[in-house]
Amino acid sequence: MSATVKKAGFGATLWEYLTTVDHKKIGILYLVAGMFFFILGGLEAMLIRIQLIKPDNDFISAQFYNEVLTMHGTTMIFLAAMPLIFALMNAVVPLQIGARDVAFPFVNSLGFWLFFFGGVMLNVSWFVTGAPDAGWTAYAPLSIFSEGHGVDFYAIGLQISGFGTLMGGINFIVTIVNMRAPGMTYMRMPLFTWTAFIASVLILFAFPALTVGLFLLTFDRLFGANFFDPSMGGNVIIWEHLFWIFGHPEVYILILPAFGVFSEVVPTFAKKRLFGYSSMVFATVLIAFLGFMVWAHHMFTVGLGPIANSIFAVATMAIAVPTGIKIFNWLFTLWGGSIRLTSPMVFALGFIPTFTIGGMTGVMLGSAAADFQYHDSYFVVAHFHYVIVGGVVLGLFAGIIYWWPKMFGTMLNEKLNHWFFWLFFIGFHLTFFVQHFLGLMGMPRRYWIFLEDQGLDFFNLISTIGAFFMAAGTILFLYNVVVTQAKGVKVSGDPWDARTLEWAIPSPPPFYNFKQEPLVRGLDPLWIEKTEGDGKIKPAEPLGDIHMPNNSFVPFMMSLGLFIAGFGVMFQGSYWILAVIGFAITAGSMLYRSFKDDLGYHVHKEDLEDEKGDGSNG
Amino acid sequence: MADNTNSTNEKQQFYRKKHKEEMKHHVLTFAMMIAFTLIAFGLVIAGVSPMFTIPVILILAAVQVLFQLYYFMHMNQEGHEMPALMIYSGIFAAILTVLALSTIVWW
Amino acid sequence: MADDMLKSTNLPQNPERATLEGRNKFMGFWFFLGGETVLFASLFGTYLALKNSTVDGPAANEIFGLELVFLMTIILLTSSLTSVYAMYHMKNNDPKKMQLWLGITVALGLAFLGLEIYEFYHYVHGYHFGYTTSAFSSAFYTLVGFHGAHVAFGLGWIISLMVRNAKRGINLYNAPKFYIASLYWHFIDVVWVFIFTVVYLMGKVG
Amino acid sequence: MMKGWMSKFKAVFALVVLALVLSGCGEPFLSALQPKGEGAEMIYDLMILSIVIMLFVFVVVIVIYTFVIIKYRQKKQDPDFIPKQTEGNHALETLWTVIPIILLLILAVPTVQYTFALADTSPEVNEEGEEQDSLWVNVTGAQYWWHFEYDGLEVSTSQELYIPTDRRVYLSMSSQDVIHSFWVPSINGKMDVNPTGNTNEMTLLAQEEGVYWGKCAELCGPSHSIMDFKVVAVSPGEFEEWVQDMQQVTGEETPESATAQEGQELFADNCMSCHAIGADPNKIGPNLTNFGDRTKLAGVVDYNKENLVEWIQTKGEEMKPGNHMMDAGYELEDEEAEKIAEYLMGLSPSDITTENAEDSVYKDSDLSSLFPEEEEEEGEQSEDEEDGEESDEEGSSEDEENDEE
Ligand code: HEA
Ligand code: HEA
Ligand code: HEC
Ligand code: CUA
Ligand SMILES: [Cu+2]
Repeated sequence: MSATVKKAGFGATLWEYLTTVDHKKIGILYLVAGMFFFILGGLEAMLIRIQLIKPDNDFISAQFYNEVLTMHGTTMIFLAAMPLIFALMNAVVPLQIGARDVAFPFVNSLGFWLFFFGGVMLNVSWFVTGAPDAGWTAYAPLSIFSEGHGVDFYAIGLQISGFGTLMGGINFIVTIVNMRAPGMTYMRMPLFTWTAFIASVLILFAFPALTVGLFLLTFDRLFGANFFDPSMGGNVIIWEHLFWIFGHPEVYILILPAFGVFSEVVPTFAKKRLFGYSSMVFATVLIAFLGFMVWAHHMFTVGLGPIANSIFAVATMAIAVPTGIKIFNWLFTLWGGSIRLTSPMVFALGFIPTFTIGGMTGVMLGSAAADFQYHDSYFVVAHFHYVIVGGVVLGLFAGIIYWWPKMFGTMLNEKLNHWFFWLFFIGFHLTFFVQHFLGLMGMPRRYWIFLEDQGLDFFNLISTIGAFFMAAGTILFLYNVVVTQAKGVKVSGDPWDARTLEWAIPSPPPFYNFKQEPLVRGLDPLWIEKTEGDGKIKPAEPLGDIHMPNNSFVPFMMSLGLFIAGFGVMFQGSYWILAVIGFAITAGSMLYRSFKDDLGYHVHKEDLEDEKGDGSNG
Repeated sequence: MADNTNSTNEKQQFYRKKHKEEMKHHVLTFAMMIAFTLIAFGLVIAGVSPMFTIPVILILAAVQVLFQLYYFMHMNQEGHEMPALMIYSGIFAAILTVLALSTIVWW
Repeated sequence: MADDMLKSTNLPQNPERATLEGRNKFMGFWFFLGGETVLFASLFGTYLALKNSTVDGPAANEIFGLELVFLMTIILLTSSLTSVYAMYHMKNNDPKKMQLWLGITVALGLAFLGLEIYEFYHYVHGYHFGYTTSAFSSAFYTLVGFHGAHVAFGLGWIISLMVRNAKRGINLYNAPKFYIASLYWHFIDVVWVFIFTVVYLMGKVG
Repeated sequence: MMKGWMSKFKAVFALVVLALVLSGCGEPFLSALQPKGEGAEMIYDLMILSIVIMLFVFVVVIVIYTFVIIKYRQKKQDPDFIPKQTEGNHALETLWTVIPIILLLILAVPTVQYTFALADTSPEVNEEGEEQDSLWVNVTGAQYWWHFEYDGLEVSTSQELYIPTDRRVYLSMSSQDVIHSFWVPSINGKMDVNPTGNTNEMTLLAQEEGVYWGKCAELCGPSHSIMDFKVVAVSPGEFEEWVQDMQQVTGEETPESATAQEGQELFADNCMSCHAIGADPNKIGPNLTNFGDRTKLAGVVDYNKENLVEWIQTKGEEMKPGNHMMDAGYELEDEEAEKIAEYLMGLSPSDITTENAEDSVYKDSDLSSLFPEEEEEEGEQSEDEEDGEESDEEGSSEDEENDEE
């Protein structure tokens, strides 16, 4: 293994990425795959909006609309937002806590490939009997009765990528618990690390419910089980519970890391320590905790009865309190600061009012009685795009732009980024603000067409126009990325004048991250060293050999095996052979892995001394 | 490794003794678990009123599980703070799930 | 460091947690078990919601026989103890005895699995209680079957560990692996305690 | 009921904020912002209250936000200025924990009250304090149409639900295939119809006559977006008349014109396996008893003969993708279809139609003729056990009994 894979040929680079276990490279893989799926989901959104540009439109058929709608939601949540969050977590968390890698580099790679193959599987459905069409929530029994294999792809594809996510989650919990550098106590962890930690815990406890739900769905559809078949005593409400026991924590899995990003960006560009650090941590934990007790607010109209509805309504509203704490803490971080309007900061500032609106409509939805009107109307669509696009997506872009130099060593063009922001932001509000009214004016969601003379035409038109602005903005961003990488102008290790540990090492960091374990002397360690020391992090250990894990192709093979097996299970009959082959590949890879000791290798002290000019902690 | 030269034998001896002690606890735990199982099965076979039996066997099960966790799985030893936290969080989520599925769905 | 990992002399008191890799495995596995708790809770919840949905098929108290379940319970509980013995010998750096006790554990596990398969066979053929008979039957087989699959996986895992390490002693590299396999085995037992209580005993009571 | 301080709140803010913004929104027969029924009005109050709270919060956030962004921008003359690194402030942090809690309590209390109020299906009480007979309708959702069966009245209809104004109508709702959701925004919030045995209950009380548009609000397949229905609210006297007229229909009546008679025969041969005329319980397809009075064909298509013939000949394939009339096996000549259409369009057993909902004639009645003595007890019984939330085993079996009648 060479420390410098520079200037390698295409084949070698490809192989490197297929086998890599380096968290930074896996971060890049997640980023690329996540962006790809984001664009795909965005294209699907454009189809939705074009179809709804005018009443009674026949741009796409009813069945196809349902497929597009389902895939838009599923793709955006599972294949775009989640992996982009994992991209940032991978790229940043080990660096922020002064670790050489994550706890399980091998599993990290496995997690990525499982997610990736799961995502590919879902999208293969377009070409085989049609995509899933029962909504991203796949409510039974519609999902049971759905013809073709669409919903099978949904169940098996999400199952595979869900395993990947679960592994990723456990990996980050262990990394953060066990691998913090000396001096990095829990209450000195940067907030992004904290939110990554809590989001991972949510993943650990929320995903199993989805796993079970998807298994039941698969068994019902493919093996004749009767969980959701009313005529055989099945009960469709079980699915709703399982889905939302997972689904509600899921939305906090998405938003918490975005909160984390803002908690890094705001202090950096206000040049001020995060206001109320410990209450921020506390609020994060509290949101996670409450997040487990509110899922039935998605089910107010199911008929659970007024007692259950009231309990869940009150619990739901309670979440506004810790979230409010966060909003005000950000505002007061800005208060008295010295604000630089860089592009990540602009995204953060765009986020605050937008998310506040989204959160407030959330609380309105939480009011159970009133939800009888809001539920399954465009009001809900507006709510969740305000929190997801206005919260998660803005957070992801803020994070991607902010850490871009750390990941790639280059700096995106600030001017283009500002243009991107304004196009996206204005487009966003055009698209979704009017949807609140559409919902209250009687437009249910998941509507292929809306009728003439119902007063819905104008706002739908506005909404579609807004979506084009968002698309234009996104295209600008992609252009920015291409141009920036083509130019490839390198930047320093700390281009933003930031505060946390990851900025103490070069951009991009050497593959072993830290030459010597850093010594952390407080919150915002780099800032402390800048203001109280010589601006360099002190090492916590003498220079020594560094133990590194080996690359491995096994994760790719294991995931590929499950991917192949999925088809066998789905099509059955003579396709069972695929299941046999697939599971054999997976099991064989696992055995290979456990029968071959993998002790990693060492980077020797002497070689490290030769490495020049990395300005790392020494 | 600094303690290579130390009186390793003595240390090993000490460990062994400690392990043996632990093992005694384990056997005792095991006996209790068997006893609990017998009681649970006994109650059901004897046909005692369900109003009484069901809560009792559930409690017996819970206690057995705590035995497993604390003794067999060593949650009583130091270094298990995080595992305990996570297991209890898991149990919390688990209880909510079971509670919901057994009350607010209809037959 | 890493080269020491394969040496099997001079082990510390808790060899499974002596290295960073070991500690990571140890933590990670416990967290995984936290997640598994929710997984099984979802299955139990589903079972409880559907346990009276027998449609035309047999109901719980018509088919369950307690003798077999009792036997299975005792076997699995005992296997928990034998795996503790294995860990005891691991900590005492006595690989032979460890392998022996692991072997016994595996044998008990196999016996359990065999009885479970026999039980299912019996239900299907004796009572026409198949997987697709009713919502109740689907829930029953899925819950108990998931547990059975865990047992089978655990057996495969322990056996491959035994084979892989048959010719070498205990060291800092494999001790964590043995240790977490035994944690897994205990967890399977924990789940079974609830299965025999909630499914079989409560099913019998009504 | 819980007016009082709530209505004071309303008095202060409603005119200012909402009359301006909201009630201009949408069409009166569809918009939740122009409530025409008891439930919708209660919910509208709750909306106003929550919007007022939210606007307050938003203003606070925006004021601070604008202030800090303007005030604390980096100064050009002093880019190296290092602000004071404040750690936090307990007083402030307590403040923004406590104030939201108070605001949420203000919202939570009426939320819980209204949640219970809306779930309440106990009988209405008249001026003398006597319990009135309740008019129960069994609502069934199906892909992609709605069926309404007036409990104990031997009247069935589909797609268009006639109700009396100023009187609560009690709905007992379920589905025969997938989950749908019954929503008439201007009268009340929505409620799912589930296929799993249980029935949900809600009430409709229209305060004004009119034809209100109803929507299916739960994704249920390709034609989910056109699973529309209407609620036709007529005055109680007119409603009574309508019911009596509907009760007369047996389906055997011979139409006047000869073509229509032929149509009737063709209909009997090809369509009766799924469609019923009269109170026949067949529920594979919509009940067509008063098809001649429909405002829309299949809920959404313009009502005219041309469309009806096309519907019959294409089995609605284009007009309502995925609908279950496509399972029908018949083959008809265009002429035959036209004959059937003529027959169907002549099915108008009552003088009470949607037009009566739009004129301003008000006929009062206490509907007592609809509740013969022996029926009364039945009705009351099923109401008594419906105030709780979960229908337990007992409740359900009784519901099923009701269904069968
Ligand atoms: C990132 C994702 C995300 C986030 C963060 C949230 C946050 C919240 N959501 Fe949202 N929600 C979704 C994603 C998200 N949601 C999605 C995807 C759906 C639809 C799923 C589907 O059906 O397809 C949904 C649906 C949904 C529903 C169901 C609606 C329905 O289908 O009928 C409800 C109901 O209660 C709800 C409530 C809330 C609440 C109370 C919050 C709270 O967390 C918000 C808290 C924040 C604030 C309140 C703002 C800041 C606070 C202050 C400034 C303090 C003072 C404030 C007050 C006193 C009010 N959401
Ligand atoms: C992370 C989550 C996420 C994100 C980011 C988005 C983003 C968007 N969403 Fe959506 N959405 C959901 C999650 C998300 N959504 C979910 C969960 C549902 C519910 C599904 C269901 O009901 O089951 C939903 C449903 C939903 C609906 C309701 C459909 C219905 O109920 O009938 C609508 C309608 O307007 C919509 C629109 C949009 C739009 C315009 C965007 C825009 O923000 C998108 C912006 C991005 C782009 C426009 C990409 C632009 C890039 C290009 C176009 C590149 C051009 C190509 C090349 C250069 C090759 N979404
Ligand atoms: C397989 C059963 C079936 C048969 C046979 C059938 N229909 Fe239908 N019909 C339906 C269903 C189901 C619908 C509801 C479609 C929808 O709205 O989704 C329907 C709807 C209709 C409607 C619109 C009803 C409304 O309330 O607006 C008319 C009119 C109609 N059918 C006429 C006919 C005629 C005429 C025939 C025979 C020539 C016929 N149907 C045969 C099942 C059937
Ligand atoms: Cu029925 Cu949507
Ligand atoms: Cu939610």
